[in-house]
Amino acid sequence: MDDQLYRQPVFRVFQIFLIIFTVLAGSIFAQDPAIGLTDSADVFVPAPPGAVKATDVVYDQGGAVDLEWELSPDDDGSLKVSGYYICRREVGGEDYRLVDSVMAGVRTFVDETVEQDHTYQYMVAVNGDCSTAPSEESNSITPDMEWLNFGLSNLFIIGLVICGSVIYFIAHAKRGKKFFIRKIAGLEAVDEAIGRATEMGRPILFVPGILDMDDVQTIAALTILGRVSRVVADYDTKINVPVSRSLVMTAARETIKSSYMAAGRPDAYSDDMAAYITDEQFGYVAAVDGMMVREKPATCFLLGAFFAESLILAETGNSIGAIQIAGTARPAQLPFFVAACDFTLIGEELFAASAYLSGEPKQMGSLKGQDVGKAIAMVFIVLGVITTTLAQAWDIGVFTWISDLLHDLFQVTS
Amino acid sequence: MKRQVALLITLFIGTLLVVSVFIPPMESLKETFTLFFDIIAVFAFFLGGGNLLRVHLTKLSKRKQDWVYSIVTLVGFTVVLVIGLFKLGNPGGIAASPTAEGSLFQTLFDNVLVPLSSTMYALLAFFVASASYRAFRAKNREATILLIAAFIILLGRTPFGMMLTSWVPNSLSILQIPNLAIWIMNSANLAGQRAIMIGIGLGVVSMSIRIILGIERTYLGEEK
Amino acid sequence: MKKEFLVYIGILILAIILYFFVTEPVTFSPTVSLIIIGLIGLALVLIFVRTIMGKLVGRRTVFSFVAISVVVPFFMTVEQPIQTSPEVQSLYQAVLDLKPGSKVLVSFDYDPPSAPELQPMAETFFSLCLERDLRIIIMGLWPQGPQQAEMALQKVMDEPAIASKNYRYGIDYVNLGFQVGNEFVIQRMGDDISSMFQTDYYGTPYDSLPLMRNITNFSNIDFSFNLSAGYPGTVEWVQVAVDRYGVDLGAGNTAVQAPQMYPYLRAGQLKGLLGGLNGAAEFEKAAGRIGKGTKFMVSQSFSHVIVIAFIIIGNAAFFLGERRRKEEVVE
Amino acid sequence: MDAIGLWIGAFLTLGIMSFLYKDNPWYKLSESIFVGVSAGYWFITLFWDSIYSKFYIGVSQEGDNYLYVGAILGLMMLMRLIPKVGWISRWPLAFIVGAISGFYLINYFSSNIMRQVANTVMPLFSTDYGQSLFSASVGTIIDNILVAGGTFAGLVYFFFSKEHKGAFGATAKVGIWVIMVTFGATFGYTVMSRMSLLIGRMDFIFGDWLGLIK
Repeated sequence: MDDQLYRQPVFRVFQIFLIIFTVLAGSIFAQDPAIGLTDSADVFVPAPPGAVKATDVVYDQGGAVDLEWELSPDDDGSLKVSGYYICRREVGGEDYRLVDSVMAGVRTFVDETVEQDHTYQYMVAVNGDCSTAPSEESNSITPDMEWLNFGLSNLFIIGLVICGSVIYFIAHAKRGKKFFIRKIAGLEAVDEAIGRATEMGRPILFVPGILDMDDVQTIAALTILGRVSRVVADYDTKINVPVSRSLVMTAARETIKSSYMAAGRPDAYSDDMAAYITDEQFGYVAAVDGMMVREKPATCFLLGAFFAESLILAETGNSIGAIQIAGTARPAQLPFFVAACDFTLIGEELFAASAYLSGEPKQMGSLKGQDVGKAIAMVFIVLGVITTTLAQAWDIGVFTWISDLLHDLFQVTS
Repeated sequence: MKRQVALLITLFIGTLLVVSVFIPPMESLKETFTLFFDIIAVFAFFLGGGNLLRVHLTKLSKRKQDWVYSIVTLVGFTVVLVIGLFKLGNPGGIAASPTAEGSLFQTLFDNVLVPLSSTMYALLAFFVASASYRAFRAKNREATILLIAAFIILLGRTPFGMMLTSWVPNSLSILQIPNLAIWIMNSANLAGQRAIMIGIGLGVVSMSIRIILGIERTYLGEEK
Repeated sequence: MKKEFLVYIGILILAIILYFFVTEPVTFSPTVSLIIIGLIGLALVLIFVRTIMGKLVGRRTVFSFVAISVVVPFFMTVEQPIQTSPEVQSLYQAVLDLKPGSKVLVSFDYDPPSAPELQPMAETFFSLCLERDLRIIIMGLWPQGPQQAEMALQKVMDEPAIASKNYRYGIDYVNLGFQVGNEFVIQRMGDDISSMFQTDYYGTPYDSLPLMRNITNFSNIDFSFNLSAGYPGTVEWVQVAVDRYGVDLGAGNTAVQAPQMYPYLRAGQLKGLLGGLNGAAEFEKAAGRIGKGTKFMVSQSFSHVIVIAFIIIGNAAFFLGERRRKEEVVE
Repeated sequence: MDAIGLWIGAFLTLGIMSFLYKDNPWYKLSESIFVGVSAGYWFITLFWDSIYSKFYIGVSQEGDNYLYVGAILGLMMLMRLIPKVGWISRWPLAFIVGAISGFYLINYFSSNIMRQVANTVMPLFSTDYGQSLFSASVGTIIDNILVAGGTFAGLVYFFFSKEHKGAFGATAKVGIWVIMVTFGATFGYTVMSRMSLLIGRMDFIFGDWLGLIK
């Protein structure tokens, strides 16, 4: 987390730097031909690169051109050639300007600084120690914009199938069809855990992770909070939701409030149930740890996006003997929850939880739909592994065809 | 009705973003929404920060338990706000970046926040130890497997791993703990990771659909 | 409440004494160190026995053991048997083979969180270079890198052996500072270093640094060393500086990252590699220098032993039929 | 100044550490400082980063007037402060949740489902797709089988709509074992890398601050 925090500006500066450099290098290049002309014996001038081919990048906003050229014969890994300059001009427009430079050995470049529906020509100049040799002019090219990205049609098809199956089963359930859903231990325990807190007269702590609303795990956590606070309202127990983002606080309050209304006890709701602490990762952890040891909650829910703090929170909760139900979709943190908590929702279970707890048929339907997705994935894995293996063993046309098809089907471009 | 509008917004925006992926002209939509989000987040802070002040002020006025510490929090909060907003003690003045080298704001960060957060982070070392002590028990088959895998990796990353199995002939070098550790890392470990990731993918897809279709609406209130 | 404040005052007094009156570094003699180790071992055995008798220890006991295992080695003079692994030895050799006056480029690509592992490597490397009259050129691809370099350099410069040689900034060593742009920077440096570093860390123009005057690009650099905690780091240096410009490169990495570098080592793209505290310690051994790496290494191994020991104890306890968690928690 | 900085740093470090023994005034003090200062710090960074650099500069200099939409949504958020029209704050909320759901639906779909399946589909007796058969060692073959089979079993474990019984239940069991190996591996891996953090802090206390170690 803190990593990203200070690296973002770095990248912003980098972009600015890039622009500055382009200009700078541009001026360098402007003089270079002059040097190239003084072609005395002691100045080595590398042989120019071969034909430059420019093609429009498909399925984009018309803002990019693909370039490809043959390396200069002198670019043979020896250090005679240090790189290539990419130059561009608008047909019928000004003369060649430097776009960017690439290292020696590179034979392709994507120019993303072009404008839609303008016609350009390119030239690639090889760069020796103190001389450059420009290539022939490239074909002229006019980048244009497509309205549909057919490069993603496989994503579209499979997406349609899986999303379709989810929606189908939701609709199916609406018509009153009942599905069997296996028991998920962590979620079965929720009622009991809340009941325990009620008996002991101790509060419940609900930590919705440390990321903002722009992370699905936080949203999943809130949907679960909705179910939990509903039960809490019925049991009339105290619930604390410390959060590390203001937006999450607002959303959490909205969620709890409506659950209390649904339970018919809006009077019992108070805004203090969800309180913002601080955005700082470990500052938040310090505060929550303090809360744990002071208020001694009987039950802790740690659901959402967690990083290094996962174990710090789980261990503290464990030390006060609270029942802990944890869940996250971050594989790196799951082991710590498994080690220190009573129940852990592993990845997918976190997102399924709210549907499971709701008990509504249509929500259950969506889970059934998910399983279809899993089935599809499994079938493709088995089929794919077998066919690719056979295809390579005895290169039988049909298997090669199938395995290639599967690969094309699941390769995601972009 | 108020809530119907909200649900419609979710439906519309959600669908729009899904569709936009397949329509190049709408590519930039994502960035736009991220920008909006950042802006909204700052506005929301007025609620969060306001709440922070409210909570501690009430604690103070009601002389609740530990009210003294509320003073500390309040002072710290306001001082930083003032320093940061008016860029006090910043060599570059109001024009400079708030975190400019040598600015009071940056000094505060280096001398107060850095030690605090790095120490909090370092507590992990203790908790890792106590957790392994308690949790790594061969309670049942699952726990045993976890224990063994963890133990091998653990040893594999220390000199002892090498010492323990240095006698193993190189023909069976895979059985030397460090190699064993590496092998676990990129075979079984990989498989587990993938299964979990695919599962998560499906979970997210199905939850997003529920939300976009307005079936999952707890976050907006369950008005029955 | 009262009691606590007495404790605080005690700590404060202790701190003041240690801060103002104990000015010399503290070290235990080997015998004392051995005795301490023995005591710790004994304590562990005791805990083991108690556990078998059904008395589980609480977390605080575990905590204190971890703390002791980390802190005590700081003051000990015992070195654990370290055998320098080939990749470390080869790095040391590579530096030895450099003629006095050769120019060494050191890139600091990490920030404070990784300092415990990488700082010792930096110190050893600097002292090694300065002992052998090599010229040092410092740079950083991470914003806080050059800062870390300054600290390491200062520390080494203060050592009498080095201080006596009174090296001068700009002639014997320079700090070019941080440059934004990741591998792009390395690529441009292959062409022209001054284009990336118009001025040094202190704002002195490139050309007015005597050392840099006749250095245009990598071809004027005799050896290059990179301390890395992630991206950009060793991978980028190998891919650009080594593969494209044939630079001789050695690297120091965090323990987490090191395993991914071995392919480069085998392919000979890296002249040597230091991985984590082990690497730092081995490097110090090779260079015949007791630095923090060795100390920290002992701390780390100690704490690892403790963790492993407690896992074993925990399981022993379990197999002797302790099942419920309540006894384990809060003593 | 440095000395003061050191003492402050040490004071706070020890304050946080003291929590390991038990909650106490020193920790409470450090904690409240931490919360207050960091909350302020984050708001300031957010403010200059988003409102000033992105919004103000964007609108006033680049003339990106569409940014006002974001501002309006933000203001709607603030309506919560006025109970009468508080309900309107649900709209920006709905906007965010909708946007995030839509965005992540595709995002996770391609990166988590498609890509992972594609990576798992590879010939068992070879190191990689498109290589000649038996180009791999026995070890790799076992690995390939393990990865493919393990992924499969793991997925079986996650099935919700089928009781874990019989052959299916057995596969699910294997699945959870694979997942447990993953967890064990991750845990073991991190235990080791965490210690150096503590070493760093202790070095600060005994080295930088007290100067007891050289």
